[in-house]
Amino acid sequence: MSNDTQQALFGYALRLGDTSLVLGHRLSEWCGHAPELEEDIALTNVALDLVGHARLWLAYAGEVEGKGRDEDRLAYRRDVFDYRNHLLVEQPNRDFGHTIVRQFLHDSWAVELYDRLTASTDATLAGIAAKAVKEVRYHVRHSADWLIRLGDGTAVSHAKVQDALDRLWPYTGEMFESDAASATLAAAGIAPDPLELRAAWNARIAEILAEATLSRPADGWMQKGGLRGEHSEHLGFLLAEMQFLPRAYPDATW
Amino acid sequence: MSNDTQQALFGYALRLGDTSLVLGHRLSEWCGHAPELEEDIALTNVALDLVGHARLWLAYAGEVEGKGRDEDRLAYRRDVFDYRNHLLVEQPNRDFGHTIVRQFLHDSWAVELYDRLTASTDATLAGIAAKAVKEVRYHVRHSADWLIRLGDGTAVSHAKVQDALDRLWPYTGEMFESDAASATLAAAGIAPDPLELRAAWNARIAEILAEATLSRPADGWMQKGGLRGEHSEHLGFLLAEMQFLPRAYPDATW
Amino acid sequence: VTQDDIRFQERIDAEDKIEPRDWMPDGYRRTLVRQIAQHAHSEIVGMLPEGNWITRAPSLRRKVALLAKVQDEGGHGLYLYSAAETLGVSRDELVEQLLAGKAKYSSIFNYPTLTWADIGAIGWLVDGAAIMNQVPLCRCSYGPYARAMVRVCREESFHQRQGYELMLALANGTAEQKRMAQDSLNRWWWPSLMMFGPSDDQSAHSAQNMAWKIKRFSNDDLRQRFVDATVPQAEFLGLTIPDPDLRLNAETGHYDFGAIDWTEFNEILKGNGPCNRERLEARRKAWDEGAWVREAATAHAAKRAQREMKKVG
Amino acid sequence: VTQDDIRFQERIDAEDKIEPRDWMPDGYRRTLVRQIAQHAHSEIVGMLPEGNWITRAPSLRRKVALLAKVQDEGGHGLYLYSAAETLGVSRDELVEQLLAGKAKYSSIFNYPTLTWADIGAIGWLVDGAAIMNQVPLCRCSYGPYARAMVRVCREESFHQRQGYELMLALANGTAEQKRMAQDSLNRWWWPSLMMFGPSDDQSAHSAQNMAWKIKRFSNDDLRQRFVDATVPQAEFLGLTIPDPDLRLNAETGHYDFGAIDWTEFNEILKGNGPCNRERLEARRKAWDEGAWVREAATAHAAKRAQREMKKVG
Repeated sequence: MSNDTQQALFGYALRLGDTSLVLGHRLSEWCGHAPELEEDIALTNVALDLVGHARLWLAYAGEVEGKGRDEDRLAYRRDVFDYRNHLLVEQPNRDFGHTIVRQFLHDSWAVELYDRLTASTDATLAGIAAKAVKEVRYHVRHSADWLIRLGDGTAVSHAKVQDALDRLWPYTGEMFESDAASATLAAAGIAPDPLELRAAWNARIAEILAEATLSRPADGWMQKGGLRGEHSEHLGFLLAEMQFLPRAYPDATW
Repeated sequence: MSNDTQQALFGYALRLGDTSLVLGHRLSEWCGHAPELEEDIALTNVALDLVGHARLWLAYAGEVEGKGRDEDRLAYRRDVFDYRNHLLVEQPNRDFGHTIVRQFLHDSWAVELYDRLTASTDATLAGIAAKAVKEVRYHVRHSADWLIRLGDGTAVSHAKVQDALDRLWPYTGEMFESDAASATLAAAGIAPDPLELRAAWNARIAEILAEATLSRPADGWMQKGGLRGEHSEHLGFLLAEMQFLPRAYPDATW
Repeated sequence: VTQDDIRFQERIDAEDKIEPRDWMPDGYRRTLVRQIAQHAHSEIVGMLPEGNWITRAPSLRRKVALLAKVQDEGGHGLYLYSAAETLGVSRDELVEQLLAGKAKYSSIFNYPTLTWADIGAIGWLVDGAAIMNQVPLCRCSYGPYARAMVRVCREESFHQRQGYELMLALANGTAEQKRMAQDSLNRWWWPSLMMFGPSDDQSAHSAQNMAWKIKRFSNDDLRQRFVDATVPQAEFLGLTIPDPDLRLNAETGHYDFGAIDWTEFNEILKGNGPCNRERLEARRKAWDEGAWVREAATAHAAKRAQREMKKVG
Repeated sequence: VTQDDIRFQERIDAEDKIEPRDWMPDGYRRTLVRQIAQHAHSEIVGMLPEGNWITRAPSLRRKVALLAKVQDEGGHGLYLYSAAETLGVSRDELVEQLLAGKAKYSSIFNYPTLTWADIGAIGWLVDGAAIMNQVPLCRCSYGPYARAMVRVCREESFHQRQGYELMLALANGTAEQKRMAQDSLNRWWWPSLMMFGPSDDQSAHSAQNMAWKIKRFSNDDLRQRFVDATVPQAEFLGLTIPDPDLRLNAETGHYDFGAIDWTEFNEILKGNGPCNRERLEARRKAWDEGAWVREAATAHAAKRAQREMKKVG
């Protein structure tokens, strides 16, 4: 593997790992606080899957990097500017509808990406994607079903999820952002060009929003920065909490 | 100084330092979010004083301990079970009325304590208290004035502060808790027996609650544990946030 | 005593399982509803103290394990509410009783989880004590409850081993980790012993519940079993049980232990525990803030049903 | 042009201070209200990005300094609202305009503070740029504004030195700290240059404001002064300004710098900055959730006044 490809692959695995980890963290904050017991279980289950995916991606990132950093070292010892997750997934929890919208926007992207990654020329990437895509298919079904229920539920629920959609929409552009690294990976057949996912993502969004009787916000100015480590003010607090123990007891194993 | 006295004095300075620091932290969370600009400034000012007091107490604690720990080492590198603050001050912010009640219950204790500490046989303790008591007198006037305004304001404000008073009352017992260490310090004329403050505290509470048309809750079962490092679930989150930078960059000076 | 009562007791004595449609005495039904609901509520409230550490789990492996554990507890809550529903009471009714402060849940969950070691201690001690209580319930005379308990116990015993393994990692870790483990044992030991309830001579209903085979062992018996099983585990961890009176009685082969101080336990029962208020408020908040979601789901289901009807019609 | 206008302009030209009760043209009053209010709002909104790091300041000394700084900003807001009130508009009206999204505040506060170094960068660059803008305002033709600015500038220049000192500690610190400082400079440099507003040829009202001595220097002049003052400071820190076109022009003695990309700035003005929504929502939330407190204070004051009246009567 060329040095460029290796660097690009490292960054790519971080992007996927961090995005899964941070979204899993946000979902896990719901644990014990969901609107009904079945959802408490379902959200925890999705969080569990996402942290599971993060482990695989980060372990692989560490391997590609070749500097001896394992999944925990990468998860627990990087500060905000080294995190590569999408801004979308670090947005703090508001109400349940907001969580569902955030999840649906993400899942609709993840399912398309993972589906294509199963055909990666990189066997490890393909293997992880093949495992994860089954779970992600369930996630997107779950979040889409809830979006439909809430959008086409009561006037109150409709207004709430439409507001969440308007709020979160400016964070969706980042999922399709390309750069030199993504070009390198696309050329090598390792990962699809992010832009390639856009049409399928659009189609799913259109279909589900229609069923949910929700309006698609206009594609205006999009927030960016996550992929180069420029996040929102929220990520620092999330990491401070998440990383406390390994930072406070650096010599311990758990 | 005997070993026992030294140990007791160390613990006592920690108790005062941690209590000031944690309360200062809670107040500082209001910064930019208070009900009016004057209060934003006033709460920040009290927070500033309290963190200032914490610096003096912790620096002195480190000196008494004699192991080379300075104020920052003590503030930033101890985990929950080594924190000695009162449970009262770590209770999370709810509404402004709750913050005022928490502050008033604390200030009414602190003003009595600091007043007596100015006569301590320990010159450093007396000196710190002499500096701090002037500020604490202002604090208690500020929190008492607001308690009266809110208690004797509208029906809504009355209900809110009465509820806060009922919630926070079980945390007041701890301020008057004595143990072997406090007995040692009292015997040496270093610090008053905590119980000694109770009558004056009661008198002020009675006076202000009467003016605020609020009812004093019954003295039922009191929550304890702060003085032996058994806190509420909230302190860990507070410390994770507060200590992030020194933990994440252990070799840095700032 | 009616003919029905006599026949019912004969079935119980013959170790027959009572099923939902079978005749049963009102007292039997009431006792079971209360006990199963209390058990279900405990699972749900119990998600909170452990959930408190999910975002701070110190490794991704531990985080995943804790998420899975808390999810299992939600699952136990589900089976148990279902078992209670077979006795003619709805889940919503039971939840309302909990939120109104009218139903009990295990007092142990009114203690805070203060350090990561508490996650180990809950698995090892609290789940350990729960299993002692619950294994006999797998043979409870009421079929749906007994069957739910089989599944619950299997998962709980996995959790218990996991908790012990977590403690072992701490006990074998740095001095600070070991201190964390010991501190946690100090705080959870006595509350765990209290989980078995008051001494037999203080305990109401016991005789009737034994006769109905809802209960099969006395509180004191179960507590003794727990102590006997746990003391050697603590020794293996190199931790000290905070009881100066604890010693192996060579004659009985059991561990003698100190007198339990019930003052704090009774205060917690009265609502004065460190976390009673917060636990119930957390549950109420989740319920109240979720109302619009549940209403939306109902409204949507109705719309959908209506559309289906139109299509069919 | 009336006689009043002419006399007014003569007073201005003579460097007379205009005071609240003096006659003034409507346009002068409107311009000042808008500018002072915008300035006051900026102080208040500016408390948020810095307040974001108070609970995480890395030493108690830094925490105290940051608390004091943010408190000063609240104080500046107070003086400035008072100065605006002398022009016949109430603070509540101005705050309502802010909360309704109808009044502007400095766009710079719509950027996030992502690391501790940003606290240094805000002091050094943002306060530095503010001072460049504000020092000439100490000689503004409107007396109350000019006097408020004297106090504001004194404190701001203390903040600026403090910010620079914070950056110096990072620049002289570990590799990670230095990286933090450089990253922060990279993010804040261009937005700081944009604080001076559009180029003179793009800027409306400038000529009239100059004539009224509300403004004394052009945007481009002030921006150049800022660059000239700041580049050597960055060099002293050992940090690199993120502008490949930056170089000292030997002929002019000034630093030439690259073209400013106004796209992002314009998006932020339209409300699309990284934090526009959050900043305004934070202020609105504080205001709305504080309503009961303000009402209680008013009600209590009325009760007290009534009691006093009774006593007197």
